[in-house]
Amino acid sequence: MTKPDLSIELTGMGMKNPTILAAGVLGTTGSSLKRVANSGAGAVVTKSIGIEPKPGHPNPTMFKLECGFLNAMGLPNPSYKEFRGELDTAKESGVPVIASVFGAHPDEFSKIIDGLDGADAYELNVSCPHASGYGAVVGTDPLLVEEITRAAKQTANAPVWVKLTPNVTDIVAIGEAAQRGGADAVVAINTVRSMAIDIHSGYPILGNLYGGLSGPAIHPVAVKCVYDLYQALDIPVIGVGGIANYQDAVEMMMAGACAVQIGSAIYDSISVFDDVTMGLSEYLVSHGLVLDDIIGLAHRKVGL
Amino acid sequence: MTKPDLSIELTGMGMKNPTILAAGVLGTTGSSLKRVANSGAGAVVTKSIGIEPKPGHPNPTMFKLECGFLNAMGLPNPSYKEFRGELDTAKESGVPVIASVFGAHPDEFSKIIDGLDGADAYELNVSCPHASGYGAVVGTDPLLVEEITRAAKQTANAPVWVKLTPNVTDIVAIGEAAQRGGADAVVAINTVRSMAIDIHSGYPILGNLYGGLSGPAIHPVAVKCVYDLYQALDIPVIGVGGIANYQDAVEMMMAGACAVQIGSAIYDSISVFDDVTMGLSEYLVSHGLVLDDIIGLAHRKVGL
Amino acid sequence: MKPQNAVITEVIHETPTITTLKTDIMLDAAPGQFVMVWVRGLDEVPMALSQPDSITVQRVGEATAALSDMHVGDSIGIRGPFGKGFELEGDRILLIAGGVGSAPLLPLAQLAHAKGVDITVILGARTGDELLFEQQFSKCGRVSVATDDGSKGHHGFVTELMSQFDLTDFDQCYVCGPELMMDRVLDILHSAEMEARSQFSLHRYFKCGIGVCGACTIDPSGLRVCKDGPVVHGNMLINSELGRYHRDATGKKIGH
Amino acid sequence: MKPQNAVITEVIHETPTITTLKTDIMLDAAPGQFVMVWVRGLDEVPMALSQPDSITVQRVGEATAALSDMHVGDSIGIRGPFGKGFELEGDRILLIAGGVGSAPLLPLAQLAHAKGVDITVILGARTGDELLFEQQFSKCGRVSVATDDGSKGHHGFVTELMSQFDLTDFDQCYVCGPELMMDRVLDILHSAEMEARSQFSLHRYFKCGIGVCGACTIDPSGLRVCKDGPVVHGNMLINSELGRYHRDATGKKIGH
Ligand SMILES: Cc1cc2nc3c(=O)[nH]c(=O)nc-3n(C[C@H](O)[C@H](O)[C@H](O)COP(=O)(O)OP(=O)(O)OC[C@H]3O[C@@H](n4cnc5c(N)ncnc54)[C@H](O)[C@@H]3O)c2cc1C
Ligand SMILES: Cc1cc2nc3c(=O)[nH]c(=O)nc-3n(C[C@H](O)[C@H](O)[C@H](O)COP(=O)(O)OP(=O)(O)OC[C@H]3O[C@@H](n4cnc5c(N)ncnc54)[C@H](O)[C@@H]3O)c2cc1C
Ligand SMILES: Cc1cc2nc3c(=O)[nH]c(=O)nc-3n(C[C@H](O)[C@H](O)[C@H](O)COP(=O)(O)O)c2cc1C
Ligand SMILES: Cc1cc2nc3c(=O)[nH]c(=O)nc-3n(C[C@H](O)[C@H](O)[C@H](O)COP(=O)(O)O)c2cc1C
Ligand code: FES
Ligand code: FES
Repeated sequence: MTKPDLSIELTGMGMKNPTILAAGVLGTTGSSLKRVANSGAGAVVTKSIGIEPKPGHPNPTMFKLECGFLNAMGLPNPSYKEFRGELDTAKESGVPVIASVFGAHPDEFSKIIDGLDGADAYELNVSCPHASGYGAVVGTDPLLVEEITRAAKQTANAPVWVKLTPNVTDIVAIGEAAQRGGADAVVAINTVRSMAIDIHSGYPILGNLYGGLSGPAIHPVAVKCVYDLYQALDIPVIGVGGIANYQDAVEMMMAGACAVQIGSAIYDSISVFDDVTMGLSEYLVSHGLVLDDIIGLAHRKVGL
Repeated sequence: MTKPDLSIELTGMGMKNPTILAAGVLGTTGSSLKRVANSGAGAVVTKSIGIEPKPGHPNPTMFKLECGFLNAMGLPNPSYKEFRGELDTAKESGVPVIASVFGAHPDEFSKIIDGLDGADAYELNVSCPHASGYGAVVGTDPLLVEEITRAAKQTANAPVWVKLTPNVTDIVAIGEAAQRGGADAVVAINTVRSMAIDIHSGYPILGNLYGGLSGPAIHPVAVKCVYDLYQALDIPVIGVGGIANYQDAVEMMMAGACAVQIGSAIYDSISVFDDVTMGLSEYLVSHGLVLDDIIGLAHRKVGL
Repeated sequence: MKPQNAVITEVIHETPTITTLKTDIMLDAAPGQFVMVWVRGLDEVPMALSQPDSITVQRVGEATAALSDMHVGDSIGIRGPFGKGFELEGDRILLIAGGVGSAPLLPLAQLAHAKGVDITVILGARTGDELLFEQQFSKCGRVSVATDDGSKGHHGFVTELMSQFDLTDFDQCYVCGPELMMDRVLDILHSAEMEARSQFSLHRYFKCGIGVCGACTIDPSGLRVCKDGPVVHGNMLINSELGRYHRDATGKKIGH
Repeated sequence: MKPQNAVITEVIHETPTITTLKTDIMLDAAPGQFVMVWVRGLDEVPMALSQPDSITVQRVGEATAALSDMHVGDSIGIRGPFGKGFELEGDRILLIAGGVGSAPLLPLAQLAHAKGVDITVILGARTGDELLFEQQFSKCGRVSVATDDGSKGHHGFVTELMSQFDLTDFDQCYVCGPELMMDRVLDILHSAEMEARSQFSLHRYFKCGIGVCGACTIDPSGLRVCKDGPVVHGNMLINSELGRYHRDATGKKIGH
């Protein structure tokens, strides 16, 4: 039983395996990103970085639900100027470091990318469901997404990924806009707009009142989005949403993802990247397959 | 400890308690609806009925996931002509029977409502996420929703509810369209567009390839939709999505629902209506509240 | 639950139209419980477990044809076990099986036999070749056979064989077969005041298989065959739709 | 988990700035574990459990002021217990507490006392009135007191009292207090080669409290104070950011 090769080339970037730390999870500091890289992630995405320091929304900012997690961090970040050093530290890990970037308009994205040069790729966060003026407010407008992507591509010396929100009538239209703007890949999905209320008092629990759902609850939603994007787009799709084990990763890849991001599942263990990679490896060996065989397999089955 | 009065008047319709059987769940036959009514539901909604007989999508049409259920029934129904008798049987239960109706355009809705006269209310299904030409395809277009609602109101001799899909960028815009069209209430939410793939073979599991997510996974999504609709609309909002116990019901009402529908939780037990009603009753007594105190409470807390 | 993957390890051609598929998964099920069998890319249909690792399929349409034509190494998806199976009650029991209705009754006979229960089986089929599990039932108790064409055993229906017994001698009577056969058996048991001491495994059109969609409910009780059944006591079926009509995939009533 | 509702059953004014809130919920927590305390409509902040049903709050800003002003019958939301608490090791232990740092150490002292462990406590505060849990600690072991202003016990810092002991006599040393105090204690323990036999309860800015968001990680290990801590062995802190900087809510480094 030879170990199958799980290394991939993603938008020109080499990775030892197709698991990636998702944006905003353990991505506040360089040393935290390094730790996750050392636990087996094939690449890591930083928390989303903006133009000015932001403390984020008031606590509570995140808690666990029965089937997932609700969060409204509010894009806390120390600004790209302060984050510069964290990025350099993260790069010491040896795995690709993707800088997640958010802004209100194309110029902001360009400025931040410029300030964070040296990242192995840039992920444009046009999809955070709970930050006014940013994220999904931007990411539901195809024209703006196209413009932002184009601006980012002009500035960036590295691939540009666009992270999409599922909170739209037609995610494919937004994915197509990103592709038209020159995106090297799309990432789907960010969290699903949600809310929880404390029944003892009537107060919404999150400091921001509402937020985004992540974890197992949204996995089937993410699979559908990835399936549709794979069908419609020519650029790679990176799958994210509720992946907690190799089975979830295989499913996401069969839907069309060429790599997967993992966020909330870190709650269970930081070793999730290693666990998924090993499980994937055993799955491929036992089925006599290579990674490329399973990427988009569901489309080929249905086409048969 | 006196038992609080849980009876409500909803769009002019008296109900002994605020729990309602959701559309498409145990709503195929009159005797099944009667059985649910006898188990404690304050009202029951029929399965969505159309103009022509439809067998629905091929099996598998529904299965349980870790955190909910995925279904793509495909609106199976024997046509309004055949269903007429089932409606009459259901009405023997003594609780209000709401006829759920789907169609491709305003005339179809009118024709079906006309054929199913005698229902205590009509629920327009403009929100099923997996039936081509029907449901959400219709329900994502505010103008069409307004037109359909208006046509339904002109035909119906009973209140008209409009059931909304969460698979839109802005559910409030659709809710407002329904209100403009004369809807007596909106119902939120229908299932969330989702998909699951069999990792042993690569086949999408549902016969229809994709479908709608229901159950606990979507509860926080539904709470957010209800919260937003309550804030924006003048007509009542009926909450549905992942309600499995009285806590879920209280949360939904605090978000703004004046009544709740329960679907998937019937999987655990048909006694869920009684359980929720009793739990709600005890909750109100122990907090010294009446039903009206909790409806929309989250908005008042935030406004404080 | 998502379907489990079940790989076929043995194919047994029981009769010209009936095939048993043994798989590599062993389910902890009560006799009479069923699984939803997914023929990928085609359909998913309910099937009784004829053994903890087996289903026994009669070729009637597309899905059952695909199953009947499967080979060792092919695989299917399995959800389940689901529903309420047979309850073994008493020391002396009668089993009445018609055609592929033997499938859910075989594990019941084997369980009862292991517990030392006295077992009588009335086994019917269209023709001698189509008798299912005659040998296996013989190992558990007395078997009386009836065939429509008289090619083996009694020439006629299983209902005619019932008159050979004092039905009230049996503690419990278990029935599975074509709807009209079950309806006639119910009539006879009713006359003998045995309806409450009988258990019928019913068939209706299943969609979800887990008691949610409502496709399989019967009149006038609203019982869900997939969840409250498929095994139902005879007294629950008196004056029901049994033998009169069922509903198709649209929910429309179809007369028998 | 969503916040549990905790109703305040008793309010104890421990010192002019520190208040204990006893609640109606009893948590099964190890000494040193913390909860996220939600002051509804305002903020949610981490607090050690000073007893299984209590938190002990020092008034420093808005949330702690609101907590300090609460009355019996008021309620708060509680998530937890979270994190890694103290591990009780050895027969002879030293506790070093500064200010409200006594809160997580009290249940440890009580647990150790119940197990017959020999306990020495060095208790420090700004001034005599602010000494927290002196009486309770006294019931568990010897207590040496230091105050910054000399109003009670030794005039000076707890670190100065450490020289009165042969630190290597202790099997384990447990520390909680202001960052700079803990940093100096770590230096002293390091010199005595006791860093691996010491446990520090750290403070960092918490958002999620459950190890996901990354707000509370420390350099250079990337340890999450909320999940891998708050209690961390001293050897993990040598050459760390402790005493040099921490990060604020934006993630920006703030020097000490
Ligand atoms: C609880 C239960 C247990 C069963 N156990 C067995 C068994 O052990 N062995 C066996 O051979 N058969 C069994 N059946 C019947 C079997 O499910 C049908 O023969 C099969 O579904 C036919 O599918 P098809 O595609 O081959 O036929 P089709 O041509 O699709 O249909 C032929 C007939 O089969 C029935 N049928 C089709 N689809 C379904 C469905 N989803 N649910 C229920 N009935 C359906 C209908 O009456 C239909 O008219 C059982 C049925 C039920 C409800
Ligand atoms: C694991 C842990 C256990 C703690 N146990 C106790 C305890 O038992 N008793 C006690 O009185 N205090 C304890 N604290 C400190 C307590 O959390 C802060 O004093 C409190 O958050 C201040 O909030 P505020 O709104 O009153 O002050 P603010 O004016 O908001 O802030 C004052 C300072 O408090 C700190 N702070 C504010 N918010 C947070 C936060 N979300 N997370 C961490 N620190 C914050 C910051 O350093 C800030 O500069 C503990 C902290 C941690 C991390
Ligand atoms: C605590 C937390 C913070 C997040 N912050 C960001 C962020 O800054 N930028 C972003 O693009 N996505 C952010 N996300 C979304 C995740 O990257 C991911 O898209 C989502 O959580 C779904 O994946 P999961 O189910 O594996 O967590 C955050 C998610 C969580 C749980
Ligand atoms: C099996 C099934 C069938 C459904 N059929 C319909 C339908 O015919 N019409 C409709 O408006 N909604 C239909 N729904 C959606 C439900 O009415 C409800 O909106 C949704 O399931 C969320 O509620 P729940 O989480 O309580 O199930 C169906 C849901 C399920 C699970
Ligand atoms: S098949 Fe769905 S309820 Fe029985
Ligand atoms: S506070 Fe979020 S990881 Fe520690």
